[in-house]
Amino acid sequence: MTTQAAAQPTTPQQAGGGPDLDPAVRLGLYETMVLSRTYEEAILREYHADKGPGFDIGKGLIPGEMHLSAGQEPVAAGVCAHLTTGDAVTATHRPHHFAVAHGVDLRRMTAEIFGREGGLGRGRGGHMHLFDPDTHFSCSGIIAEGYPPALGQAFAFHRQGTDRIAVAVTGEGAANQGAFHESLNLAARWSLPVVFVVEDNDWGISVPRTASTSVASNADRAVAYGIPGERIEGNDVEGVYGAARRAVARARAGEGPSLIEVHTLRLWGHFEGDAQGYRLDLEDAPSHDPIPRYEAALREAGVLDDETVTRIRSAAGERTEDAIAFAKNSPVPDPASATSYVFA
Amino acid sequence: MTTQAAAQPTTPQQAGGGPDLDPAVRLGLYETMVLSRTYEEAILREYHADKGPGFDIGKGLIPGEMHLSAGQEPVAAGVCAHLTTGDAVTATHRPHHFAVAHGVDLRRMTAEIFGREGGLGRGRGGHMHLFDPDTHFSCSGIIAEGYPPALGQAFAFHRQGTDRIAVAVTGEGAANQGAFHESLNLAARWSLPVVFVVEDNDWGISVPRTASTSVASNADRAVAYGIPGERIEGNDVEGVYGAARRAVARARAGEGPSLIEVHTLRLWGHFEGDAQGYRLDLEDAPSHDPIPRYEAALREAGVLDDETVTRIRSAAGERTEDAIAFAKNSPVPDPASATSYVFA
Amino acid sequence: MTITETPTTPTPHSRRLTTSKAIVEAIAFEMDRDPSVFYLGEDVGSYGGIFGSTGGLLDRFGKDRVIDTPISETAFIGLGIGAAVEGMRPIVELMFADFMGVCLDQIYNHMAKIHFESGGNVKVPMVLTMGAGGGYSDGAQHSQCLWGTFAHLPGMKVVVPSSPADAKGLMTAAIRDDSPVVYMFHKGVMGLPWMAKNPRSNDDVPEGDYETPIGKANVVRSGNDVTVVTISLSVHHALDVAERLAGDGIDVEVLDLRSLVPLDREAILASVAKTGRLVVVDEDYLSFGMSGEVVATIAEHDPTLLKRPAERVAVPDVPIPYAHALEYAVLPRHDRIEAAVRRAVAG
Amino acid sequence: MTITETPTTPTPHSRRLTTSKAIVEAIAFEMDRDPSVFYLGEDVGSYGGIFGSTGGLLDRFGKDRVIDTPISETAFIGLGIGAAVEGMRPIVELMFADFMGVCLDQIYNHMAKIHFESGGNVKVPMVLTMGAGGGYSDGAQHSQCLWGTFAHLPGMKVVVPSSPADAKGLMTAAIRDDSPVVYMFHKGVMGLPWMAKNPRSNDDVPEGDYETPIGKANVVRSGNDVTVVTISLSVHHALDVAERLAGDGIDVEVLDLRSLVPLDREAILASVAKTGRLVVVDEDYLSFGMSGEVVATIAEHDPTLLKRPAERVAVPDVPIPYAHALEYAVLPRHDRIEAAVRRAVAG
Ligand SMILES: Cc1ncc(C[n+]2csc(CCOP(=O)(O)OP(=O)(O)O)c2C)c(N)n1
Ligand SMILES: Cc1ncc(C[n+]2csc(CCOP(=O)(O)OP(=O)(O)O)c2C)c(N)n1
Ligand SMILES: [Mg+2]
Ligand SMILES: [Mg+2]
Repeated sequence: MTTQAAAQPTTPQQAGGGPDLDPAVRLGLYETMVLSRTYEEAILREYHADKGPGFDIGKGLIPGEMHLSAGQEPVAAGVCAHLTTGDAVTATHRPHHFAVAHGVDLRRMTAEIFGREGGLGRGRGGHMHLFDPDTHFSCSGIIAEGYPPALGQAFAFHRQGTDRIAVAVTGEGAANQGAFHESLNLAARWSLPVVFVVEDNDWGISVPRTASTSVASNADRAVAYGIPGERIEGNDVEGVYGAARRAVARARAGEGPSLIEVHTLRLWGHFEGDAQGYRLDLEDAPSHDPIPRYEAALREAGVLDDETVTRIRSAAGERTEDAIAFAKNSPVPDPASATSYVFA
Repeated sequence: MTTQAAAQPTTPQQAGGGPDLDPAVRLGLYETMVLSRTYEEAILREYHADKGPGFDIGKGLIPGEMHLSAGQEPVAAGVCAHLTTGDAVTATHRPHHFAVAHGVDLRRMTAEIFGREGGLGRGRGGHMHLFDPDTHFSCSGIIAEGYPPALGQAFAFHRQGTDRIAVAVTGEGAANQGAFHESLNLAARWSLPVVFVVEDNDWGISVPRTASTSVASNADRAVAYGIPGERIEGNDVEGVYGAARRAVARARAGEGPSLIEVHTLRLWGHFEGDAQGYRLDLEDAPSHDPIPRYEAALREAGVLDDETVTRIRSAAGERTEDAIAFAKNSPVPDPASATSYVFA
Repeated sequence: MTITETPTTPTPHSRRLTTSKAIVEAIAFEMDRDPSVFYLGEDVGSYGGIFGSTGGLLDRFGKDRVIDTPISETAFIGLGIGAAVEGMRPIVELMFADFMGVCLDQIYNHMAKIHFESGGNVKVPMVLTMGAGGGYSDGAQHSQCLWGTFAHLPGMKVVVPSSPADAKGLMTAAIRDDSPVVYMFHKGVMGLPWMAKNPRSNDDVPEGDYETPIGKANVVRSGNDVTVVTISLSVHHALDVAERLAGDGIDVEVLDLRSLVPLDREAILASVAKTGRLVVVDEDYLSFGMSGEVVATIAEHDPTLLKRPAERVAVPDVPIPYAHALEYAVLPRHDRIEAAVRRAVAG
Repeated sequence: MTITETPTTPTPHSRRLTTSKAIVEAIAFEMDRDPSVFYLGEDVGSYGGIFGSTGGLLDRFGKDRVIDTPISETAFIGLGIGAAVEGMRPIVELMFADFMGVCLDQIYNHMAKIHFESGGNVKVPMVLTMGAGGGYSDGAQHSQCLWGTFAHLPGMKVVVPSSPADAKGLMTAAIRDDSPVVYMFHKGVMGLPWMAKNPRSNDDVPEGDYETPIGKANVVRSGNDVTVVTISLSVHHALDVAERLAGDGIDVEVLDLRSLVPLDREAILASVAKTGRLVVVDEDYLSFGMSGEVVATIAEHDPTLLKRPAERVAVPDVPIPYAHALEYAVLPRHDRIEAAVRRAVAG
């Protein structure tokens, strides 16, 4: 009888990022994060503008649940910097930062969030169901169930003889769902060009990661599939950028999937209206906001100055307000068409 | 930014077994395996007795699919040696060896397999759905879905202030199913007294383990839950016994679950009627039969002699034939009662 | 007559509660009297349940009995099953009915079948609660009712209360039932502070031990001209329409089924035998569901009971759209119910 | 008239095939003409599919297009969805319909809803095949039909062939369809060498390119006294009964629905308008399913079409029992069908 030792842990890889990184790349990461935040601040404003008196979730120009990603911009910015719109991204119920970073058309996305005919899904989908064939972007409101379709997109890209890849995103809470395991095993076994991203924002609604997850890092779970796993601490956009560069290169080279977990921050509530009474780290949260922090670092490195910051912020503001104006001007869908698009 | 290293692999543990093992224990392991094999040979005989002309799966005294466990007896014998009937076992579509080793009443189990009123489930369940409250034994025909209920049995045992535990079994094919992952994470996080057993018989019907599984050993997946994982090679009953002793003790002590994978052997087809055209290792299989091999080892060690072998075999034969006679004499359920037992 | 005046709601010892508070009261009462009862699910602890189904229970019973789980529905529903098999009485919450797709095997192949497969030897006294329904633009994956799906699959009772009193009484009965019970609460009847609600979602609820038998429909408004058979939030829409139509001299009987399994076919037949006209209102999908089953119940008993074609008002086999105007076009709301009732009584 | 003589089955270029071979022929034809078609599932490669749905395909098309998967239904059905979204045409096999519980979310919340949620911008041209049905003592978790469950959930077509020719023609149509199609084959119609089968499971099948439109029911036997509406294996039982009753002067029309979604309501209405009597035979569970939907279709159109109460012969809301005598007591077999037809024509 022999007892076989468990597999070796994944070798920690060189993180990348830091002062060696091309200033243009650093500026790009910053710009993406600012656009995402600016956009979500506007969505936040519009969402709450007409929910009253009190707070009625079904009321207003933007009704329904609203999961904002503020604080998690480093994940999307760092990963999507390596993608073209030919690559696929499957995001979660908290999809905006990935949509923005992946280049989904802001106008049509916003119109969708407003439930308008000019939206990505003609108002049928809503903020958790954004489908953009142009950028191969999609998301799902069901935890971890965005992983499996990414396998199929990667499979198709590979069969089509391209080096396009798929990025699949979940939260750390979702990493305890069966679909996570099945997807990693299948992608690993078939060497599919997928990059699996876990956004660890410490919370699954009100349940802390420590209460839900039996290991300190989901990156350790990569061992269970014989693939590389990396965890990025500190919500560090350049760390994400570095890890994603390695993972994307591996996928494009036909060497199979990788798993990246990023320790990030949910700056706001799980969804709008969440009082977060359960949240112990709340007071501290704003001081960890990754955008001012990165801004300061880039200023210090001489990559950013006041003028550039102003330019980037106002460009973001303009694009955002343009998108919101587009959405508001887009027609409300005709109730008579409510049963259309069930079958192709 | 820091990159956290993956968790350390589980330290291989001392395997246990071998000449140090109490001869009575070794005899017991042998006896359990012989009873299980004798029993299944009789089921095989009865199953095929009246399927003709040709082979009609729905015909005969034992109709339906029949998954026999011949060759996998070391797993059940080695694990169940540490259990009492107060402990729970959730088995798979291939449940007989575990039922036999755990002490399920042979008569009522056989009557169930024959679809008789005197069966464990009054003929409602059948060979994949054996439920025995007396020994807390159950099984399921859905791959890996026997794992989650074991968590609840373990939970209840713990809440009831006992040191009873639950053993959950799947095949290596099933270890790629989502329920496997969810169960291990939850049991680990809550330190539930469960022993997870994976029977790696190299095949999931016609699909070899190497085609389905992204790691060489499922024991390596224990790292993903921060629990001990052990793989026993060579279908070695004493190796299983040793690993199970550690895992059971850990569970009873309130230290949480463990994962044991046993590299075992599917001696016959996936189910009866399976021509196994896909199977490359078939010719070789009988030479790996664990029972003659263990018998030889015990003879060599002076634990077994002709007389004991004869006694054990004929006792097994008697118990088996008694159970089969009981089953055949048990009444066929009354069709008028077909809709009973839907609700309690 | 409205739902608050039905004979099953004794008034002396009652006070007004929202449906979610009424549910919590029933659970707390049972947890007090039976130590084997516990509650398990996502965000049921300090959050108190996304739809308020467990508010205050953690403080009162502690985290050993009110337990937040990982997002692993298959594992924790299975855990409930195993605990029930060993004699506990778990209440397990699936946050939204829509999530059944990740864990249906435990529900319909295990929870619902073990008792039968064991020939009655094993009991699974478990309650599986879940939020259901739409009306607040939560999109196609968070707005479904799906009770027709659960009801089609044998071995589990399916309870869907419409009022605070029923919610309490049926929860009490569900916990005490030795069979698995799927207990679905429509978000729109819970009386949540953050969602539009019917005034009846805050209503009289008897104090103390209060049980409503599972399987008995409730005539929440008696009438002679037409029977509206419905359940959950749609009961309120039907009552609103009935009140409006009373002014036009149309006397509507509203039958709240309260449970799909068991289905109170006698009550359906008795009402239609009286009125001769049937409208079924269902927020679940139209085809292959509750509305068809109710209509078929008449037609297989005696089609001549129907003086007019039966009417069905349900979601017309389309995913629930996000945009408000589209969603309200497919939901069975007042306008469509009224039109159907008028058709049913015409001629 | 029997199923082999229907006008939709041209005889010149046909030869006898089992249903499983007819399915394989359709798949092979499409794989030949369209490189984006591939087949994915458990044991579909060298084994050829547990129910023979892929026999010989691996040898002919190689392992890049006929692919054995791990036992991970959620992952590989999702893989099919993603591939379909990117323009491929996957055929994905779920071995038994009963296993839907481990992967229903991908099926009903993703495969079936993406097209709608995308406002028609994304197509999911995927076929999800699965074996269904009982009759050979495979117990409560391997004998279910469950087509009512799939049909209740919007966004997917649900096709259930009864004959080899239809199996081929409907498979061709399913693969070419731009919408997701759930294609269910009852094990009892496949013509498997190891299972009891109806003689009609080996029958004439047209050669070459052969497509049967999805959504058109088929009058497999015309008659004037009573309509039996049914699907899949039950079509054969109904035909057997019809032949037997013809001797007693009872002229039975048998309508094979072929698909539940779309449901050919016109064909149902036309037949019942003619006969005035309706028996629905369904091997799925009785309540909240196909049988209720078919009966309701009449009652909401015109209940006076029914000269007698509608009859339903289905599985009486009980898990499928293992013991042969019990299983055959709950399945809708000849005896129960005959009794229902006799009741329907009496008086
Ligand atoms: C299968 C399923 N279960 C539960 C939910 C409800 N739910 C929505 S978001 C969420 C928490 C997710 O946590 P995590 O994965 O960490 O993502 P985060 O919200 O933190 O971004 C839960 C439980 C769901 N949408 N799907
Ligand atoms: C969810 C599910 N998928 C597929 C099956 C069909 N099936 C039954 S046994 C089996 C192979 C199981 O392989 P493994 O887990 O290795 O167990 P073994 O049969 O080798 O004992 C499969 C695919 C099933 N029963 N349940
Ligand atoms: Mg999180
Ligand atoms: Mg195996």
